[in-house]
Formats: sequence, C-alpha cells, structure tokens
Amino acid sequence: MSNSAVVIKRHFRELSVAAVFGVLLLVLAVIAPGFFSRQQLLTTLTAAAPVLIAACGMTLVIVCRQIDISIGSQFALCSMIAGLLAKAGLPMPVVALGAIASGGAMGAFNGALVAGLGLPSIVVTLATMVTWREALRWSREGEFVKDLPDHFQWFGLGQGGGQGVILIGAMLVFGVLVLAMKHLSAGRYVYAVGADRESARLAGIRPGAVTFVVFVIIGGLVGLAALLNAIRFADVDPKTGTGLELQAIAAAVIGGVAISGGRGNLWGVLAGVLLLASIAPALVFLQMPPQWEKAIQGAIILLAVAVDGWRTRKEANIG
Amino acid sequence: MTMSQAKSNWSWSWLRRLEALLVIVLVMELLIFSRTGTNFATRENMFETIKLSVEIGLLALVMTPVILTGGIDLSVGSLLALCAVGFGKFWRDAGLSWPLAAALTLGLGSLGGGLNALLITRLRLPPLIVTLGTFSLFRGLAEAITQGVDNFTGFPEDFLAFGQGYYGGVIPAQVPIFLVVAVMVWLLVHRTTFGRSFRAIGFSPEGARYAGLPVPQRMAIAYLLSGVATALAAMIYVARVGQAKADAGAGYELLAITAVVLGGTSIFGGVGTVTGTLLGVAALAVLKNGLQLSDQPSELAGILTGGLLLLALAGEAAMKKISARRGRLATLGASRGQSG
Amino acid sequence: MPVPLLKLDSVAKSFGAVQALKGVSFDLQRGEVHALLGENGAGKSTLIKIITGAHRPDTGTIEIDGRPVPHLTPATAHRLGIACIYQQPALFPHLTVAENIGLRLERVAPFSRINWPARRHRAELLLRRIGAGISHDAEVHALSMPEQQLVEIACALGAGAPIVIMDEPTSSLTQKEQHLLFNVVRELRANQIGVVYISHRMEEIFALADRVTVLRDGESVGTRWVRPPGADGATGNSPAPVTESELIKLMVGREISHLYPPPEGPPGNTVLSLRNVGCALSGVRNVSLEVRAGEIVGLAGLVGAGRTELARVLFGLTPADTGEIRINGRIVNIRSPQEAIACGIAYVPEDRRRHGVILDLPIAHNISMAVHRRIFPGSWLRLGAERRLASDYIRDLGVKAWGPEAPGNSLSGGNQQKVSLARWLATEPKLLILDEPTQGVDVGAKSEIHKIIRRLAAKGLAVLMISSDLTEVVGMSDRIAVMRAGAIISMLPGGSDAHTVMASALGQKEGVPA
Amino acid sequence: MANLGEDRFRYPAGPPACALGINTNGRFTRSALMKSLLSLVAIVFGSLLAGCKPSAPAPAGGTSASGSAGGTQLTIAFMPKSKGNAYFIAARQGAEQAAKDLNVKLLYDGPTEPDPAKQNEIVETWITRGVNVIAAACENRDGISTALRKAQSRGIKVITYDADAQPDSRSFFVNQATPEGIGNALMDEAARLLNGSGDYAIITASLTAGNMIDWQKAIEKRNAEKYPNMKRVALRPCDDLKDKAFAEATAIMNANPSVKLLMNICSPAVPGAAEAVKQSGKVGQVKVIGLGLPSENRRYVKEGVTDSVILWKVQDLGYLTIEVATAVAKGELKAGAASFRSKKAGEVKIAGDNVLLGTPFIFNKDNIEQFDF
Repeated sequence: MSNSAVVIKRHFRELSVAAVFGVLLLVLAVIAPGFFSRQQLLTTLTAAAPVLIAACGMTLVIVCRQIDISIGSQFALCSMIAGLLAKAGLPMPVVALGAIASGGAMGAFNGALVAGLGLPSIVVTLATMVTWREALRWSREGEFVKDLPDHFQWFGLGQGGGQGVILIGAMLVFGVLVLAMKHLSAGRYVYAVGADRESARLAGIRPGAVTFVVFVIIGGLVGLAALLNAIRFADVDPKTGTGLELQAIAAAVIGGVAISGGRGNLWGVLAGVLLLASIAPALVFLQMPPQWEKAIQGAIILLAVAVDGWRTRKEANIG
Repeated sequence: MTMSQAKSNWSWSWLRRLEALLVIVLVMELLIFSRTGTNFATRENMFETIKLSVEIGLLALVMTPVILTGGIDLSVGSLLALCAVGFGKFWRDAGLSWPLAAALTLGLGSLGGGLNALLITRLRLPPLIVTLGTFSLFRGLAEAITQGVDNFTGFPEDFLAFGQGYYGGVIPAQVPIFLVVAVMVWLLVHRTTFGRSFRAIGFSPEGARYAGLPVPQRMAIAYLLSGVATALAAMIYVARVGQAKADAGAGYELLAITAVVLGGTSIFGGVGTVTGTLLGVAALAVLKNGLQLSDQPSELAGILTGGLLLLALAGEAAMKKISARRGRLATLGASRGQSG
Repeated sequence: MPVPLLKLDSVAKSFGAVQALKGVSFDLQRGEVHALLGENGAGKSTLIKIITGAHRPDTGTIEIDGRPVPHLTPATAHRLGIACIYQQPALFPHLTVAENIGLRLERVAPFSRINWPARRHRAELLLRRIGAGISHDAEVHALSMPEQQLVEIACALGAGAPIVIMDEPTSSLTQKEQHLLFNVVRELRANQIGVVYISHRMEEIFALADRVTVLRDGESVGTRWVRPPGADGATGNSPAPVTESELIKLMVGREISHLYPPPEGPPGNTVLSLRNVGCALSGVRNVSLEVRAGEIVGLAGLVGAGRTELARVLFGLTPADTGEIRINGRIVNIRSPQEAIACGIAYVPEDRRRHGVILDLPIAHNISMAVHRRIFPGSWLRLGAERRLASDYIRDLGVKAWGPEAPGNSLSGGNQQKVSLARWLATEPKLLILDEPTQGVDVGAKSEIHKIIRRLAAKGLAVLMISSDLTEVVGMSDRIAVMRAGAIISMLPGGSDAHTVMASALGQKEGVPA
Repeated sequence: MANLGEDRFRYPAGPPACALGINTNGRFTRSALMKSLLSLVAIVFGSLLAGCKPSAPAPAGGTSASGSAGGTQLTIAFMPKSKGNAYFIAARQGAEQAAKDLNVKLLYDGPTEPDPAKQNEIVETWITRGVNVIAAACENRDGISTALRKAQSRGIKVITYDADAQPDSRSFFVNQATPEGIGNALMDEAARLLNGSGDYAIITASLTAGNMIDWQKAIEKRNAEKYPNMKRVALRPCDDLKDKAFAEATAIMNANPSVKLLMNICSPAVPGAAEAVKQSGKVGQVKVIGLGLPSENRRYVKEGVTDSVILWKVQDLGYLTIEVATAVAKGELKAGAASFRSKKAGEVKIAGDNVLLGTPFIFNKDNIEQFDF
C-alpha cells in the first residue's frame, strides 16, 4: 500500500472527525459568517481551551487503560483554591502553582488507590468525585469567591491579553504532550502498559509506576485547566466543572482513543474537542433551538463509536 | 478499569465478607442516628426514608444484572428525565389518560434500554462508551422536548397518589411497587437461568459462549430491563415531586452504581447479589436521612457516601490480600491432603 | 568444562496443588545450542519463565557467568542480557514493529528522547538479517502469527544478549520461516551466544542442538550429546551421539502400549461424516472425514495445521460455508454452539482456563451450564436436580473436590479438565470432540482421563480427539487423521508409531531442511 | 459482635459468632450467613419500628407543635431557593440576626442549586423531625404546595417569603414588594435608559417560580400601558445560575442584534449578563439592569456596564420573615391583621395575607457605595 494509503487507513478516525468539523465550518461560513467574527471565535476557543487540556490528560489515562471521572470535582476544587489564594493577596504565579499542585495531589490520591491497592479506577474515581464535590459544597455552601483582586481576571492583562494567555497556554500544553507521547520513552511506556500490562512487565517496564504517574499528570493538567478557566471571570463559581469528565471522555472517544487502551493520539482529540465545542454556538448562529446541543453531542459519540465498531468487525472478518 | 485485572480471584467468600461489612455499617448507622437524630427511630420516619429511596432503589436493582454481566449503564439518570418529560408530554400535550401515558412511557423506557442493548450486543461496543453516548443523547432529547424550559405540573390526583399517597395512612404507595420489583429481580438473578448466565458472562464471556449460552440475547435482556425499570422509576419520581422537568434524575446513575458496588457486586462482573444491592441502597438512604434529622447539612451525606465506598473497596482489597495469604497456606495444606 | 554461561541448580516451583518443577539442574555454555525437550506439561515453559524472571522459584539457585543471582525480575534479566522468544508473542498490537523492537531492547531513562530514525534503521537491519519480508512501519496487530513470531526473533537477535531462549519458536511458523529461524540459531552459535532451544519435536533437536536435556513431569531425566564436541574430525574419545528412539524413550519414559487402555470391540455405524467441509474465514479447506460410534479418531498435525479450526467449525463457533456435515446420516446445518449441542455435538475446548471451565463458578454451575434448557424447564433453577447431576459426574469421573459447591479455581488442572468433560457428557452427545484433553495435566490425572475416554467410546460415543502429544495420539486412537494447512492429508491406522505420524504431519516428502 | 454494654439499649446482646454463619473451620457457608445477616437487620429494624426509642421523649406518630427537644424554645426552619445564591446568603444573615434577637432556634437548609425535588425532600424531613414553623422561598409554586399542606396538617405553621406557594398551603407570604411595584420600577428604569423606544430581552430564573411569573405579568402590563414602542424580543430562563445567564445573554445578543437592554429579574443573572456584554465588547450599546444585590454588581456598575440595580434591603426581608414566623407560632399574628410592627423594617403593611416589606430601591453609580449587602 502506498504511504499515504497507510496513513489514511491508520488514522481513519482522526481524519474523519476533522472532515466532519471542516464540513460544519463550511456550512457556517456560508449561512452564518457571524460565527467567524473575531470576538465570537475568541470566546468559543477560550471556552474550549480548558476542556482541551483536560481532554489531553484524559487521553493519557484512557491510553493507559484506566479512566478518571473525578476530574470535574478536581476542576472545581482547583478553581476554588486559585480564587482563595488570589483573594489572600498572593501573586498570580503562586496562585497558578497552588492550583496545579492541588490538582496533582488529588491525582496522586487516585493514583495511589488504583496503582497501589489495585482497585478498579472507575469505582475509585466515582467515590472521589462524589466526595470532593460534596466536600466543596459543604465548605462553600455554594457561595461564590467574590471581590477578587483586579490582577486575577485575565491575569490583569485585560480581556484580549487574558484570552491570548489561555489560548497560548492550551496550545503549549497540547504541543508538549504531543511531543512527549511521540518522542519521550515515558510517553511510549503509557501505550505499552495500556496495550498489554503483562508484556510491558516482561519488557522491563513497571506498570504500577506508569499508572500512578498518569493519574498525577491528569490531576496537574486539570489544575492548570481550572486556573485558565477561572481567570475568565471576576469571581469563582463552586458549581464550575460539572460534567467536564464526560466532555473530556467524549472528546477522546470521538478523537479515536480506544477505551480498551493502547491506542489513540492527541490530534484526533483536538479535532474532537473543537467539534464538540462548536456545536452550541453553531446552533445559535444557525437559528436552531440551542437545547439540541446535548442530544447532538450524544449522537456524535454514538456515531463515532458505531462506525469504529463496524469497521473493526469488518476488518476482523477479512483479517 | 483494568480489563486484565485478574477476575478469577473475586471468589464467593470475598462477596460475603463485603456484605457482612455492610450490615455492620447499617446497624451502626441505625444506632448512632437513633441517638443524635430527633424522631429518627420512628415508624413514620422509616417509611419516609424508604419512600425517598425508591427511585434510586429501582435503578440500583436493575443495575445489578447489568454490572453482573461485566457491563455498566451510565444512561439511567438521563433516561429517567426523558421518561418523566415523555410522560408529561403524553399526558398534557397528547391529552392521553395517565394510565395510557404510563404505558407509553414504559415503552419509551424499553426503547432507550433497547438502543443500549443493540449497540452493545450487535456491534459489540464497550458498554461504558455506549451508555456515555446515550447519557448525553437522552438528556439532550429531554431538554429538546421541553426547550430546556417547559415544566409539566398539575397531574391528576389519583396519579399523584402513587408518589405521595399512603396505604392505611402509614405505608407509602410506592413501597409495595418497589417490593414487587425487588422480589422479581431477586428471583431473576438468583433463581433463573438468566441470572446464572449473567454471572457466567460476567466472569468469562468467551467461556459462556463456548458453553452454548446465548450471550448477546442475555446481555440485551439486562439492558432492556434497565430501561423499563428506569421508566417506572421516572413515573414514581414525577408522582412524588409533582412535576416533570428536563433536569430530573441528575446524578442518579452514579448513586445507583455506588449502591450496587457498596453491596458487594464487583465492577468487573460475575460476583454480586441483589440482597447486597438492597443493603447498599438502605445504607445510603439511612445515612442521608439520619444526617438530615441530626440537623447536619445534606452535603455531609455525599461526603460520607464517597468515604463509605472507598472504605468498602480498600477494606475488601485488604481482606482479599489476607485471604489470599491464608488461601495459599490452605492450599498447601489441602494439596498435601488432596494429592495423598 | 569452562565456567557455564548459565547454571540452574535443583530449581523447584509449584502453583497451588500442581508441582510444575521438582528440582531441575541445567547449564548452558557460550556458543552452544542446548535443547530442552519434553512432552506438553513437562515443565518446559515454567523453567523458562524462571530464567527470564517472570516467575520466582520456590527453591534452587540461578548463576550467570558463575555469579549467583538471588532476585531475578524481568528488568534485571534484561540488564544481565537474557533475551527470550515466548511461545505467545509478548508484543504491543497497535504499535509499529520498529517501536515494539525498540521497547523490548532499549533500557532508556523515562525522560529521554526517542531516536526514531535509529529505531527504524535498527529494525530494518534486523528484519533483513533474518530475511523476514515485513516492513518496520507495519502495525503488529495487522501481522499474521508467523510474522509476529519473526518480530519476536528479531527482538532476541537485536538484544545482542549472551543468552537467548527460544520457547517453541517454530510452533506457528510455516515451512519457509522455519528455514529462516534455523539460520538465525546457527548465526547466534557462531557469535559465541548460548541458546536454550525448547521444543517437543525430534527433528529440530537433531538439526540444531549440541546438547539436549529431557524433562519429564517436572524433572530432568537426562542430558545427552546430540553433536559431541570435536565430532567433526576430532579424536574418537568423544561420547556417542544420542539416537532418536533413545530420546523418545527418555521423553515418554514408559512403554507406550500398556499405558493406553485398548479398544473394546468393533466400532458401530457412522455418527459423523464430513464431505469436503470448508470455512474460508478460519482456513479449513474441504475436509472429508468419518467417525463411527465407539471409535476414537485421533486428529494429529503441527500447531497451526487447522485442527482446532475444524473443531470450531463443527461446533458452530465459525460456521462452515462449503461442504456437508451429516450426523447419524442426517444433514445438519450448524451456525451456533446451541445448534451444535442440539445435534448432539460436544466440544471440550483447547484453552481450558479461558473457554472450558469458568473458574469462579462452583463445579455444579459449570457442569449444568450446557444443559440449562433440559434440567431447568421454564428457566427456573432447580438447585436439587443440579446438585444431583453434579454429584453423579463428580463420583463417576472421580473429581477430587470438597463438594459440588467448590469453586473451579480450587481444583487442580486434571480435576478442572474432568469438570469440563462432565459438562459436555451431561449433554449426552453423539459426537465428543476433545481438543488437547490432557494438556498441562499432571501424569496421574492424564491416565485417568485416558481411561474415561476409552470407557465413553466403549459405551458407543464417537470421539474425535485433537492432540499434539504424539504418544497420546498413537496410544489412544483407533484411526489417525493427519492434518496440514487446513486439510486432512492422510489417514493412518491405529498403532502406527509416533515417527511415521510426525513424518506425515511434516509432509516428509520435502524432508527436514539440513 | 461485642455487647454494646449500654444498659439503656434494650437490644439483645450481639448475636454469637456461629449465628453469623462462621462455622467451625472458618468457612462462611453461604446460606447460614444470609439467614443471620437478615435476622440481625430484622431485629434492629423491628425494635425501632416498635417505637421503643432510647432518647427522644416525643411519642411516635404525629409530632405535636411543641415537638422540639428543648421544650420551650421555638424551632423555625428557614429554606432558601438555593444556598449558593448571594441574595439568599444576605437574607440568611437577617434571619440569623432575628433568631438571636427573638431567642428562637433557626434551622437553615436547602439545595445548593435550585432543585424543587430537593426542596420537597427537606420539607418532608422537617415534618418528620418536627418543627414549629417552616419559612420557605419556593422554587416551584405547585410542586412544594403539597408538601407544605402536609406540614400544616401536622400542626406546623407555614409561611413563605421571596417566592410564594399556593395561597392555601401557607398562612402568610412575606413579600419584599408588590409585583406591580417591582414590575413598574423595572419597566420605568428600562424606558428611562432607552428613552422610551427599542427592543429589550428578559432573563428570568425559571418559568415555574411564582414571583417570576407575577413580575413578568406586571412588566408586560406596564410595557403595554406606558411604553408602546418598547418590545420584548426574548424571555430566557437561567435557573438562577450565573454561568447559564452568561451563555443565555451571549446567545440572545448574537441571535437578535437589535436588543438594546437586558432586563434580569433574578439576582445571579445581573452579573452574568453584565460579564457577557463586557466580553462581547457591547458595553454602552446594550444596557444592563435588573434585580440584584449591590455587592454583586458594584464592579460592573462602577465600570458602567450595568446601569442600575433595583432591589430591597434583603437582610430586612430575612429579619422580617423570622419575626412573622415567631409571631404566627405564638399566635400573636392572626389572619386579617392590617399591619405588623417590625424592629428592623418599622411599621409594615399587610395586604390580605401578603406582608409587604416596602417599595423597591434603585441603586446606581452614585449611591451604590453606601450599601454593604
């Protein structure tokens, strides 16, 4: 098979998602050019950036054949911590560090239970999700963190600068992770452990350590995502982050990451995040009732997975 | 969830240990709250607690066979909202009598369950992802039907009686319904070949197929049952609350899964009992009610639920390690006896 | 004798009730191919897993270059230069060949950059050196089994390890690839690398090995010279090379004839008759075969000859798409296991742990699983009837367990196989297909199972037995069908000796490559 | 299980080990364990159901009006629409102050996000627990009424504040101001800013909240009467959530560019809409007004994004609610009374069963600094 045919065959899913996204943009360009106004584009992308960072972390976890449904609560706690630290007058770099460190700590807690005690990750993160979310509600009783110093919103750089920081931050994280997953041996270990834990062990890799580090990384990334999202507003809402875990998993699955581990790359996830993020504004601009957003997201997830399932069954029959 | 986690060591004895742990937790809850909660230890409050936990109880009951087959169903919460809103639409806008609307809603529930079953068994897709997709699809349809705003209220009195009425002034109307479904699910799982095949599929889908069990049909039954019971729970919810809105049942699927796992059912399938699930539901319900009557904020119940789940898991993992060590000693002893 | 490259001294290992190794000693010199020969279940794979650190021995010591190695794990084995080709390739399906080789060979710090061009170059070099026509960019899951085996061989070659272990490397290789493998082994020996070559095939041992150690039931029963030192033109005092029949005797260790219960009386009418049955998907090509009531037909052939595939066709797991299957003269169309059971066909699968017994379920549940419709009318469980059924078979087949409620994983390999057998006897089949019935079973249980099979045949059951244990095939079968590449190539009468069966299986016409 | 040793407990001593199904060689037999587990739970449940409770003196069944443990001190259960809403946090401060002054026990609980099902659950639990008065702000007028009627049938006094339930399910409704007062104030302010003409949109909490419905009707009546060429082009709910209001406001501005003013009639929506206007760079083109707390909108008013905020002294509303609750519980305030003396809000008119706090107050750039709530 010629080289390009191999590339298409191997990256069928990522390319098909990008194609669907391209078609959507085309339709919008024709019917509602307003979608591409600088302001609207910026708002959509800044809203999608934190989800992209979280989805990258989730890709790592799923490739390692685990899952983390507690990142929604981690996101809320990290935003709250960032808000409280800023309100206490600490400079923004310290606030940033605080958010990322607290995310990493929560990730480490999950990792210790999953890798250390060998508990199933879906049940561990289910428990920590409920516990952290309710603990936050109990302590804050739903109260916003208000009267934040001026240098909190948009890092004090004003809306343009702030949005710039968020987008560059997300792109930077995405770039680093793409390189790490391709060129860093630790990145490849994640694929190996996800593909076949026993073979990885026989190849001299320590699966427990890799699993633990993966959970710490997603925690840190969610902390960063929480920070970049919090600075979009002048106060911090304790209900933020609800449903983030499902958005991240959906983006990863649509982007071609196999839930059974060992397969998937970040470019597909980027296409998945952008596609999911642009449904809501697209509906508004296409004068369609905005309530259809969640139904369409669900339909896209099912379609992507069904096409994949049908393809592998066809392949299995020939192979 | 590590698929390759050795399922073989989730043996029967492990399950009984977790149920014993749960009974002790339940008894402790009853004793503590009867001291701290005012009017906790009254017959009326007991029935009130049961009444408030019927919906989660129904979802947990039918989640048990699904998890027994090694699958999972994240879409029950959203399907509950879609059925509630559907019931409202059938009754108010289509002008049907509420019993007919109820029948159609049960049909809607089985359609939802059927969609999950079709994708999981026909295309052999991972249940987590399929039900994640239907989680968004059902909630989205519920919001689309009500334009995210509309709210169905003012249901007829005799329908509301199912959620708010009492038999003989004491027994809430939905308790008998719950008991009937509980007994039926218990019989299905523990006393029929369906239950036996759920376990076999959970332990080893390949093994079940080689043993001549119709694996796809049996898994489909589990997901269909989940859909129908969710529709029933939706109508009891609407009767109890007196309104149907698109945000109904948010988070119910996680509560149901928590109750099932707390009850000793392994998330990898095979091991688990309906009585364990009922104990799990009871433990969560008593915890929530007891805390509220002890003038504690309701969030504390959420924290303790998560803590209880982690405790049960870590405790059970520790017990497994102890029994594995004891097991190794036992087999050495046994092997001497056996190969003699 | 110079200091051995690798020395094992009275290594023992047992898994629960089964004692896999009972004190094995073994040594390997530099530049030597030391073969390990033994029947299935003799402990070969366990020994290899101990050398590569996958398992820890209960007792005994391991020395490398004379230095004792107390605590061997896969990571330390790598560092000490032990490379291994496993029977099932331990590869990562969705990664490319170059990456698989890279992951196996490189011991690189987690945060260092991967040099992709170097990986691709090395992979290309190794693949060319073996002569495998695989592209280094192909994803492993798209490769066929033989090609994956070649990637494993490339990994071992590339490791440049002083010790290379090959566990049944030719098991899934076709004729052409076997030739490549023999060249690789000769090249390794020339480079003073010690090769431990595991096989249960006589002709490979004579083609490659310098010395051979025979394992039987977890013990080493003797080490012989195949190609004594100085054999090519050196002085005459070297020990005489071992002969094939001596090895077979060592391997089998007991007179074949009296071991296997003799057939009792003439076979009845034809139960199963196949007329050029084929299934494109699984590579079964126009098989014609007949099995009569009370007769045991052995199905011999190398691994990958399509015997299990034929069984799966008969049992409806991969339905046939050409040809005719008749049971008791009636044409049947079998599209699923349920239909096969209804026609009276039963299949005791090869992989007992994954497909045979569900280890976490009690014995009673396992035994009743195939006959739910019959003993549980209206699908209501009748636990009493189930317990009685299970107890009958437990007594009848002599299963050693503390009761019908005992879970499968508390039983030894032999007892698990009996439970698997009991499940299918409960369906009262007309034809019983057995796939490697005594694999991984201790010697005691093996003869018990043979007696049971013969007793069933005597009662009029038609038996089709698949086995790669030649002595078992020869001893048990009334007639032997030899399969190669998905087709039956010859029918041999019972009692013919192991060598002729193997020759036929190998397609003797082409002869064993020099 | 060790005997609990508390003689006050009249439960049988913990069942011996063998009853727990652990037979001699330490192997759990399945059926034996099941029997003992269920019998254990049955024993405990049975004794509880039989009503032989150790401590609380009140008999089982109906909870008498004085049902609280302390005997004399009144227990008033105070429920917000959602705990997270800054508006209700301010109301709670007033209520706690009143509870201290009047020496009554205040029970404060409610859902963190607006959720009618949770409000019903909490009311049901309060009925079982036994309280003297329930004062609730109702997210869903019809849904909660059945629960409140049940409370009344158990002898618990019920009043509502901020958002009413069905009149027959409560004795008094502490209303911050008449719907007309609020509707007119909002409509007049909008007309002043758009000098009488232009399109505007309303962002409300939810379409089921009683007060929201009344305010919308009042605004429509005022609009039709006084400002014919002002047109409402959109009415969107935001479920009392700030980020949902932000999304709805952005969508409204994109969908109909003709909108000149966003009128937010629930407090979280005001800052949400203001942030949306700021981020889509339409400060000045699209005016923002609404019912909101000064503290929440001070930043936006100073920046000129939000022009004016209309509200009332929320702490006084909380304070007055507890005063009315105590008076009703003690029987001092009966139906048909014309006025009520409040320590904080002074002489307060009562129209029918509506206790009126007073007229709405307009905060804008000049006076917003003086208010701290």
